[in-house]
Amino acid sequence: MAAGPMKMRATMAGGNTDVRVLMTHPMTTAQSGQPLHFIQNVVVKQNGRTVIEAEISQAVSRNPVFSFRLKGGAKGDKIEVSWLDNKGESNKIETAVA
Amino acid sequence: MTRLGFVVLALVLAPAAAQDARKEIQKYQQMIADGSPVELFELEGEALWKKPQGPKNVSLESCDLGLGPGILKGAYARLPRYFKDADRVMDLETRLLHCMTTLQGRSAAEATKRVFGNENQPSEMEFLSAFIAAQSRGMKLAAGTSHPKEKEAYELGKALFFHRAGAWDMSCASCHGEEGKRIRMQDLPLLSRPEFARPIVATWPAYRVSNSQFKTMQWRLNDCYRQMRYPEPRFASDATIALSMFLTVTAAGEPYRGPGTKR
Amino acid sequence: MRLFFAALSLAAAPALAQDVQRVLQRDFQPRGQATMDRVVQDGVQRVCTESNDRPPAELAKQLEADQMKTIVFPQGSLMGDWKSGERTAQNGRGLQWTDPAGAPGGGSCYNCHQLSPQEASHGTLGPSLLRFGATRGSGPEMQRYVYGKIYNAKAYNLCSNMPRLGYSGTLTPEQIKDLVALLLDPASPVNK
Amino acid sequence: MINTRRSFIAALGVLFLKPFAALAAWNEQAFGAKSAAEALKTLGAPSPASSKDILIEAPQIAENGAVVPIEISSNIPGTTAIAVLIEKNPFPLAGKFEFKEGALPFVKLNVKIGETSDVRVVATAGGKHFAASTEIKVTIGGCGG
Repeated sequence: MAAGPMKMRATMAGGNTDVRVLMTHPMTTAQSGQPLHFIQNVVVKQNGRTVIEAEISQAVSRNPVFSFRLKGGAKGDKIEVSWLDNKGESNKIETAVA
Repeated sequence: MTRLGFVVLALVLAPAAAQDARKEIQKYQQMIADGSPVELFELEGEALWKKPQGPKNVSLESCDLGLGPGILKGAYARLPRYFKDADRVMDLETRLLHCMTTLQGRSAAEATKRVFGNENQPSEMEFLSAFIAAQSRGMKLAAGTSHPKEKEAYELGKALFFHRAGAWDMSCASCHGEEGKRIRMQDLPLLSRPEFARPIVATWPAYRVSNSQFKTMQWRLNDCYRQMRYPEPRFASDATIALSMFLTVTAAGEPYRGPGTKR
Repeated sequence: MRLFFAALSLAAAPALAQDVQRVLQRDFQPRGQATMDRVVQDGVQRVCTESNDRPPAELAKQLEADQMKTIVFPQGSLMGDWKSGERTAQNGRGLQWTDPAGAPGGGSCYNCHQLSPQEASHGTLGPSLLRFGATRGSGPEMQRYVYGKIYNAKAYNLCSNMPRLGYSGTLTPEQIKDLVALLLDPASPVNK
Repeated sequence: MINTRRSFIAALGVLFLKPFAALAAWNEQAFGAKSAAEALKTLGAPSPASSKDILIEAPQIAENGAVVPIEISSNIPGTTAIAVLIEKNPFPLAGKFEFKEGALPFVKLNVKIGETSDVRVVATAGGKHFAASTEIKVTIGGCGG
C-alpha cells in the first residue's frame, strides 16, 4: 500500500498506558529498486505534550507497527501519534485511552 | 515444523538444540502475529464496504453473506455455503462478486479485472476479505453441509484434492498428503486431516510478511495450481469453491482466528 | 462427528474421475505456457488417481515399461558438470504460467530433497540424497539409472510424486546430465 | 545516498501545512553510517558499557528477514534514549527513540534483517551509554517458484 491510513489502540494496563500504532507505509529501501521512501520521524504526544520522539530508517518493516508504554495515565487521555517521511508526506492519528 | 525438520535446522544452526529451534520459530510466528499490520487492511476493507460504487452507486452494506443483508458478524465462519438467490454454493469472494454485480450493478468483467493485488496496490477483494473475515473472530468454522449442492461441492473438492494432472502429475495431496513433510523450509500441513487443516483454515485470509501482501483463499488456491504446473483456475469457479468447501468442512469446529499473519 | 461424516458421504456420491475432468475443463483457463491440454489426464495420472497411488502390480509393471520407452538416453557419457547441476537443483522455476515459455527451467530438487550439505533449506518430500554417489557408486549403470529416473521417474515407480522432468520438457538432456554429476561426481559437494 | 535532507523549500511547504514537520530532525550522518561503530560514534556513544539491564525480546530464528519483531526495554534508571542497530545491514542504525518525562523506555517494532546478524541496543541514561546485543538468524522459506 502507498502511504495511507493509521490505526491506534491505547489502553490502560498495569497502571501504565499501552499504545499500539499501525502505519500504512511502503518503507522502501535503497536496495529494492524502488524509489527510497520511508518514514523518518515518529512523535507520540500525551494530552498535547510530546513524550516520545523517534527517528527511524528504511530498515523498519513495511507497514510499521510500534508499541510504546507511557507511565501512568488515565482513561480518556488524548494520545496522538504522527509520522513524517523522507518525501515530506505525513499523517497522524489521535485516540482517547480506553 | 516437523520434528525431523527441527533436527536438521538445529544441526545447521548449531549450537541451538532442536527443541530450542522449534521454540524459536514458534516464538517468531507468535511475535509477527502480535505485531501484524493486518488491521490496516481491515480498516481499508471497511471503507470499501461502505463506499457507494458501480452504476447504481450503492455500497455493499446490504450484501447478504448468508446471515441476512448486511449481517457481518460470524458470516465468514459459515462460508462456503449454498445461496438460494444464486442457486449456487459460494465462498466469500464469489459472494462479494455476486453482490457487486447484483447490488452495485457492476459487470463481472469489471469487478474481477484485478482480483489479486500487489504490495503497492492491494485489490478490492483483498481489503474486503480482510474486513469481513475479521468479523468472524472467535466464531467456529461451520461451512454449509446440509444442502445437496453443499454435499456435492464437498465431494468434488475432495476428488480435486486427490486428482493428479498437470505437467508435473501433481494433486494437492502430492505436497499435502503426508504428515510432517516440508517443501524447502516450509511446513506442509496434511490438509485432508482435521487436526492439520484446522489451524490453517482458521487463519486464512492472511497477511504475508515475506511480500507485505494480504492474500485471499482464492489466491492461495490459484498460486498452488500455478506451482502444480496446471492452467489457471478461474476466479470464483465451482472448482475453487469446492476445494475451499472440502478444506473448511475438514477444519469444521475450529474457532476462526484470522485474518492471519504468515511468514 | 464420525457419524456425521459417514452420513455426509452416503448423502452425496463421491465425484467420479470423469466429473473432475469435466470440471477442470470448464473451470480452468489457459495462461501463458500453461495450456489446457495439461488437465487431460494421461494413463499414468488416471491409474494413480483412481487407485489412490496404489496401482495393481501387473498394470503398474506394464505402464512402467511403457514409460521406460519414453526415455531418450544420450550417446556417450551421462556425467555433466556438477556445478551447473547445483544451479539447476536450486532453481524452482519452469513450466509455470509465470515462467517464460522456452526458457530453461530448474529441477526444483531442493524443494523435496537434501543434496549438498551446505544447503540447509531443503524439503523432505523425497528421500535425502546426501552422499548419493559415495554410497552407491558412480559407474555407467548408476549413471544410466539416475539419468532415467530424473528423465521419467514414473518408469521406475509408477505413482511416484516426482515429476517427469525430462519427459515433461522441464529439463534439457544437458541439464539432466549436470544433475547426474551433482549426484554422482566424487567432486560434487553431495559426495564430500 | 538518496535520502538527503529535504530541501529548504520543501521544508518550508511542510512548515506551513504541517507544523509538526518543522520540528522534526533526522540524523542523516548516523543513519548513513555503514558500520555500527561509525553510527555509534556519530551518536556520541562510541564505546557503550555492556549492561544486563537492557532487555531484548526477539526470536533467535526468523523465518523471514523482511519482518523481524523486536521488543526492547531498559531497566537502567533514568533511561532517556534507545538506539537499535542491526550490525550486518548496509546501514546498521534502524532507529533511535527518545523518551521524555512520562514515557517508559520501552518500544516494540518490526525490522528488516538482510542476513543473520547481531542486533545491538544502546541505551542512554544520565549522559552515559550502555549496550546489549542478541543474534538473530535469518532462514529461507518458500519453494522458489
